[in-house]
Amino acid sequence: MFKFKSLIIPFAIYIILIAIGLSQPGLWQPIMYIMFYIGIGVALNNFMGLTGYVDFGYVAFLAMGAYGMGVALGYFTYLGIWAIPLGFVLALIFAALLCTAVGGVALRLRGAYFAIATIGVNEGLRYLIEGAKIWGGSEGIILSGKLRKTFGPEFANYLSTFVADAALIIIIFIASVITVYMINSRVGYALLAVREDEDAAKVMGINVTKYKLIAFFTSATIGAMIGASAWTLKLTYVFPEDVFFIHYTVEAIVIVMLGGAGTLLGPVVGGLIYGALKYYLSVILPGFQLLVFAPLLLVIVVAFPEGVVGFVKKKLQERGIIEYIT
Amino acid sequence: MIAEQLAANIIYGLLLGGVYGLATMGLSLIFGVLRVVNVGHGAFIMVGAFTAFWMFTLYSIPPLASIVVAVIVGLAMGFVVFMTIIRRLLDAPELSTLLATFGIGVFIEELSKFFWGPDYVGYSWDIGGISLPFTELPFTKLYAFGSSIVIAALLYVWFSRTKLGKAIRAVVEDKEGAMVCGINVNMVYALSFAIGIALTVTSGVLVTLFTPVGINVYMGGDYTLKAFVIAVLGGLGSPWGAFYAGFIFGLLENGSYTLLGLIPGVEPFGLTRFVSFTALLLILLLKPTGLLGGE
Amino acid sequence: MRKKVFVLVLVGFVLFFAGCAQQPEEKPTTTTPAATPTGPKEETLYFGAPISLSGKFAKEGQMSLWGMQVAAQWINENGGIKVGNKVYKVEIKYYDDESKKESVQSLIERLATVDKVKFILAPYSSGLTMAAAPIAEKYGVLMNSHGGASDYIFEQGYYYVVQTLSPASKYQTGFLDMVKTLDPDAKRLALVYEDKEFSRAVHQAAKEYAEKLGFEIVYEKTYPAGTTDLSPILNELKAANPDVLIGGGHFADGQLLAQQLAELNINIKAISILVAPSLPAFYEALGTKAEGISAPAQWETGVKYSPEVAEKLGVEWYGPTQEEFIKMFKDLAGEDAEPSYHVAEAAAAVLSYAKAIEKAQSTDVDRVREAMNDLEFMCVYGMWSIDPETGKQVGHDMVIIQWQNEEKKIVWPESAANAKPCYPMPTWDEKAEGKTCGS
Amino acid sequence: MLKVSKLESGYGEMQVLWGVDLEVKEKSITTVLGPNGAGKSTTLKAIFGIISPWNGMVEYFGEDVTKTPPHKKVEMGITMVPEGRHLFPNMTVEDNLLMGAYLSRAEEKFEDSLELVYTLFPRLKEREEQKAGTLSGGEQQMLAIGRALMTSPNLILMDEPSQGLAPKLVKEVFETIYKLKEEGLTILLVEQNVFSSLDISDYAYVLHEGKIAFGGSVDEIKESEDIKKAYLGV
Repeated sequence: MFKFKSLIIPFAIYIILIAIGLSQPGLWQPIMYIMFYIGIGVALNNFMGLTGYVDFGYVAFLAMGAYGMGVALGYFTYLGIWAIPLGFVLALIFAALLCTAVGGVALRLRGAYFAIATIGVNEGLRYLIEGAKIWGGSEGIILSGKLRKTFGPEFANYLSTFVADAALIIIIFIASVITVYMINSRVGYALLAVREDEDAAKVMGINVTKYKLIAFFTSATIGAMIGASAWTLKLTYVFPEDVFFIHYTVEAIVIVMLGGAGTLLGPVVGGLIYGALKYYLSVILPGFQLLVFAPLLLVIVVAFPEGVVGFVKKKLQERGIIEYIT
Repeated sequence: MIAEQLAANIIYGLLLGGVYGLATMGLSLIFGVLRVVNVGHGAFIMVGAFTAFWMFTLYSIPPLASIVVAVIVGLAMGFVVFMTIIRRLLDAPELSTLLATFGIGVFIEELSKFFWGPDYVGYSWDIGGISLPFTELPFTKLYAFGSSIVIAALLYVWFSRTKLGKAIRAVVEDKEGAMVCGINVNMVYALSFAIGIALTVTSGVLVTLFTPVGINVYMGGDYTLKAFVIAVLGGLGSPWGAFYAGFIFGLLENGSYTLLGLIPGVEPFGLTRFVSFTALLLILLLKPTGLLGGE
Repeated sequence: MRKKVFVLVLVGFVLFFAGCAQQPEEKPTTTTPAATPTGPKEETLYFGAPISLSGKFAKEGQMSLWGMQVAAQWINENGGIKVGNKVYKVEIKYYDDESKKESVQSLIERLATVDKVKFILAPYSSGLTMAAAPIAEKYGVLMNSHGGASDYIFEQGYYYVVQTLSPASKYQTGFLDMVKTLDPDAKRLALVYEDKEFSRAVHQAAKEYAEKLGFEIVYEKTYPAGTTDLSPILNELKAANPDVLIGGGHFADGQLLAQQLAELNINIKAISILVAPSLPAFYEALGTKAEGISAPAQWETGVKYSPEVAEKLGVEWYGPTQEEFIKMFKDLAGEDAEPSYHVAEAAAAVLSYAKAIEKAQSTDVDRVREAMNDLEFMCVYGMWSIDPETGKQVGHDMVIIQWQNEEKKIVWPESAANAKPCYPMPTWDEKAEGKTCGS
Repeated sequence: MLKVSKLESGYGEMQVLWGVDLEVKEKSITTVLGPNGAGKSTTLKAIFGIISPWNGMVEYFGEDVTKTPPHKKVEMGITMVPEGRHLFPNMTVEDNLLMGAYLSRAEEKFEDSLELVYTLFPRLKEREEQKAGTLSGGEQQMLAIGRALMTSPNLILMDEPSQGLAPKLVKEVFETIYKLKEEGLTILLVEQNVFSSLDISDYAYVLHEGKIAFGGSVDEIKESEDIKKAYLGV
C-alpha cells in the first residue's frame, strides 16, 4: 500500500486555499489563479520531477485538452450538456495521440535534446493548426455565444465560473493522489533509477521506455484535463497563440523547480509561492512586479537549489514529521 | 515565375540563416562548456538590438561599428551574470540554472523596459542595395550576413589556434582532463559564458541590420525559441553545428514557402514554420544528437 | 552563513507581502452611498481597470492608463459626477495584468469584490477582454471595452459588456472609400496581414466591403505572428502588381511591412497598414520611407471634434477640449509624449461612464447600463453611442491618417480631415531622394 | 613531500573518506591498495581537489594546500593521471600534449618535456596527428601519462593506470612508472593490481572503508600474511 500520510499536507493546503477563496470576498479568482499554477506544477512534476526529463513543449498537452473541449463544445453543441463529458474524453484522446507521437520520436532523446525537441513539437503543431486552418486556424474557437444560446446565459455563466473551477480542483486532487501512487509504486522506484542513471537502470533490466512512457502519459493527460477546464471551459474560447504559448511551460518548470522536483509537496508549494507572489506584487506594485519578482526568484534559486521542499526535507530528515512530507 | 520566386526565397533564406546561426552560437557555446541552457537568451539579443538602436539614433554610429560596443557590453554582462549567479549554481542540480537564467532574462527585460520604455522602435540606415532580376538585396542584409560569417570565422580561428581557445575546447571535451593540465576551469567557465553572451548580444546588432524595425524589450522570445531549436538541430554544444543549422533553418523557413504556396486553401507562410520545426524532429529521429553533435 | 542571509531576506519579503495582502481589506474602499441629509456630499467613485503594464501589451496598457487618469482628473476638476445631492469624484483603481488572461480574471474579481468597483474598464486587446467578460458578467459589473475591437466579443450575448472603440469590421473600410473617391481606376487591391484573429476580422470585413465597392482582389496572403522577414510574400506581391495595399496587424509587423516594401522597391499607389503608422515611432523608425503611408485610427491629435462641432450636430459635448486634453496628457506623461489613440479611447470610456451615471442619476449597474442604451454624446474622441442590443459601438467613426512631410495628418473622412490625401504616394526611389508628401 | 592527515570527503550527501592519513616521500613510489569502494580514487580526487575535502589537511612541502584549486596545484608541480584517462578525444595527440603544457611554467620546458615523452613512448610520436579518441587503450594510457609529464610535475597522482589493459601492456605501464621514478619524479599510485604495484613501490597503504588500515614499507606489507588476507583478498 502506498503512503497516504504524505497527502495530508497538500490536501490541507488545497482545502485551506479553497476555504479562503470561498470566505474572503474577491479572493476566489486569485485562489483559482494559484490553483492553476499548482495544477500545472503537479501535472508537469509527474513527468519532469519523476523522470528528470524537461519538457519545454509541455504546454502542447494543455493545448490539446483545450482543443478537445473546444471541439466538443463548438462542433457538438447539439449534444447539450453531454458535450462537456465528451470534451473531457476528446481532451484525453487528443493528448494521448500527441503523447504517442511525441513519445515515439522525442522520448528516445536525452536531456536537453529531448527538452528542445519538444519545443519543436509545440511550435510545429501550433503552426500546423494556424497554417492549415484546422479548427478555425488562427481565429480559434469562440464558444460563449453558442453556450449562451444552447444553455441560456445563466447556465453558461455557471459553466465558466463554477463548473470550470470545480473541475480544476477535482483534477488537482486526483493528480496529487496519482503522484503519491507513482512515487511509492514500482513505477516510482523504476523512475528513480532512471533519474539517477538511465543506462545503469537499463542494465539492471528495468524497462526504461515503458516507465518513462507511463509517466509521460500520466502527466500529459492531467495537463490536458487542466487545459480543458481552466482554459476552454473557463475562458470559453480557444486561440492557438494563447494555448501554445510556451511561457506557460516555463512557468510550470519554474514552479516545479521552486518547490522541489520529484516530490509531492514541491509543486504545490512552488505553485503557491509563485502564484501568490505574482498576484500580490501585481496588486501592490502594478507594472513593477516582475522587476521585483525576478531577483526574488534568483535569491530563492541560489538559497534553495533543491527547491523549497527539498531544502525543508533535508533539514527535517531526522524528525518525525518527515513522514508527512514526500 | 515560380523558379524566380524560389531563387529569391532561397537567397533570403540563406541571409536570414546567417543571422540565425550567429544568434545561436552563443547559446550553444554556453551549453557546450557549462551545460547551462540559457533560457534568458532572447533578453541578450534584445540588449544587442537596443545597443545598435541607441548607438545609431543618439550618436549616429553605424550598426556595423556598434558590433564593437556590443561585444564589450556582452562581455561585461556575461561576466557579471556569471560571477553573481551562475557560478553559485554550477554544483547545484542541473535544472536550477534553468530557473536562474529564466529569472535573469525576465529581470533584464523588465529593467530595460524601465529605462527604455515599452515602445517598438527602429532605425533607418538606408545605404541602398543590389538589384537582381528577381529581387532586391539591401546592403544592410548583406552586411548582416557578411558580419556573421566573419565573426564565426574569427571565432573558429581563435578556438583552433590560440591556447585559450584550445583550453575552452579542452574543458568541453573533458573537464577532469583539463584540470590535470592546470587549466583553471572556473576561469574558462567565466570566459566562455562571457564570450557566449557577447556573441548573443552581437547577434542582436545583426538582427537589427536584418530587421531594423520592431525593436522592443520583449522581442527576444521568438529568437529564443528558434535559437533553441537551431542549437539542437546543429548538435547542442557545438557552435559550428549551430552555425550550419542556422542556414538550414533559414532555408527551410523561407525556401519551403514557394512549394507550400502550391497547396490550395492553406496559409503557406504559417506552414513554413510547421515544416522547419518538423524537419528538426525528423533530423533528430535520424541522428539523436543533431547534425554535428558528438556524444 | 550566506544561505542564512538569503533565507532571512526571503522571510522578510514573505512577511512584507503578507502584511500588504491584508491592507486592501482594512482600507474602506466601499462606495455605498451613506445617506446624509445635509448639502452635496463628496464621495469617491472607483472605476476599476486591469491594465497591461508588462508583457506584450505594455505599451498600449500604459497609454490607456494615462487616458483614464486624464479623464478622471478632468471630471474631478469640473465638478465631479452629480447624482442627486451627491458629488462623486472619480478615481481609477488599476492593477497590472501582465497581458495574461489568468491575471485578468483574478483582477476583475478583485476589483468587483474587494474594491467593490461596479464599473470596469476592460483590459487591452480582444483576447483579454474576452477572458474578462464571463467574470464581469458573473459579478454583474459593467465592463467598457476601450481596447477590444473584435466584433465577436459583442456577438456572444453579454449584457454588461459595452464598447467604446469602433469594432474591427470598420477599420479598413474608410480607407477603401477614400481610394475609390480619389481614383476610381485604382482597382487592383492586395491584402497582406498578420494571421491573427484581430487582423483577420479587420481584413475579412474589408475584403467584403472592397468587393462591393468594385475592387478586384489581386493578392491575399497572411504571415504568422512574430515573423521577422516578409520577403517570401512580398516577392509574390510585387508580381501581382497591385494599385492599393491594405494589411498589417500590430506594431512590429506593421513597421516591418513598410520597411520591406521599401527594401524590395515595391511601389504601390496607396497603402494602409493597421496600428503601426498611427504611432510616432513609425516615422521615427522609418524616416521618409513612412511618407504617404496611411493607417486607420480610432482617434488622432488634430481631429476636428470640438464643442462647436457638437453644437452644430445637435449633440451634447462632454469632457476636455482637445487642447485641454493634450495638455493634461503631457502634464501626466511628460512633455515629449504624444497621445496615441489608446489614450483617447480609454478617456472616452471613462467619460461615457460618468455621463451615463449622471444620466441614470444612480450608480446602480443596471440603471447605468440602461442609460447607456440611448446615451449619445461627443467628446475629444468623437461620437459615442452603442447598439442597445449588443453593446457594440456604432456612433464613433474611424479616421484615416497619413504621414505627410514628417507629420501625421488626418485625411479622411473629409469632415474630420486637416489635410488632403497624398495620392498616389511617392515611389520609394523618390522618397529615398528626400521627396515627401508635402514637397 | 606530501602529507595527508585526517582527510574526510565524499560525493553529495555520501561520505566516503573517514579520516585518511598518509605520507609520500620524495622520489618514491607510494601505492594505495584496497578493495573496490574503499575510497582509493576518492582519496586521490580529494588530494588533487577535483572533489573538495570536507575535513582534514593536505600539505605539500609543508604548505597547506587543502583548499588549493587543481590548477594551482599543477602550478606547484602536482598533477594527476585520472582514472579512465580523461583525454581530449577530438583533439590530436599533439594538441593533447600541448594542453598538458598549458601553464607558462610548463610551457617554458615544453621542448624538454616533449622529448622525454617521445623517448618514453615512441609510438605517440608516430601518431602525433591522430585524434586521441582513435588511439588504442594502451596508447591512450601512454598519452594520459605523457600529458601529465608535460606539466613538468614533481608529484604525479596515478589512478588505476593499468585498468582495462591487456596483461602485456600492464607490464609495460608499470615499467614506465618505474622509469619515471628513476627520472626523479614522485608517484602516488592507486591500484587494483596488487602484486605488480607492490613490485615497483617503496611504500604502501591499505585503505579500508575510508580509513587507512595499514601503512608502511613494501617489505612490511609483503611479509604480513594477515594484511594480505584481510584486506587485499589474496
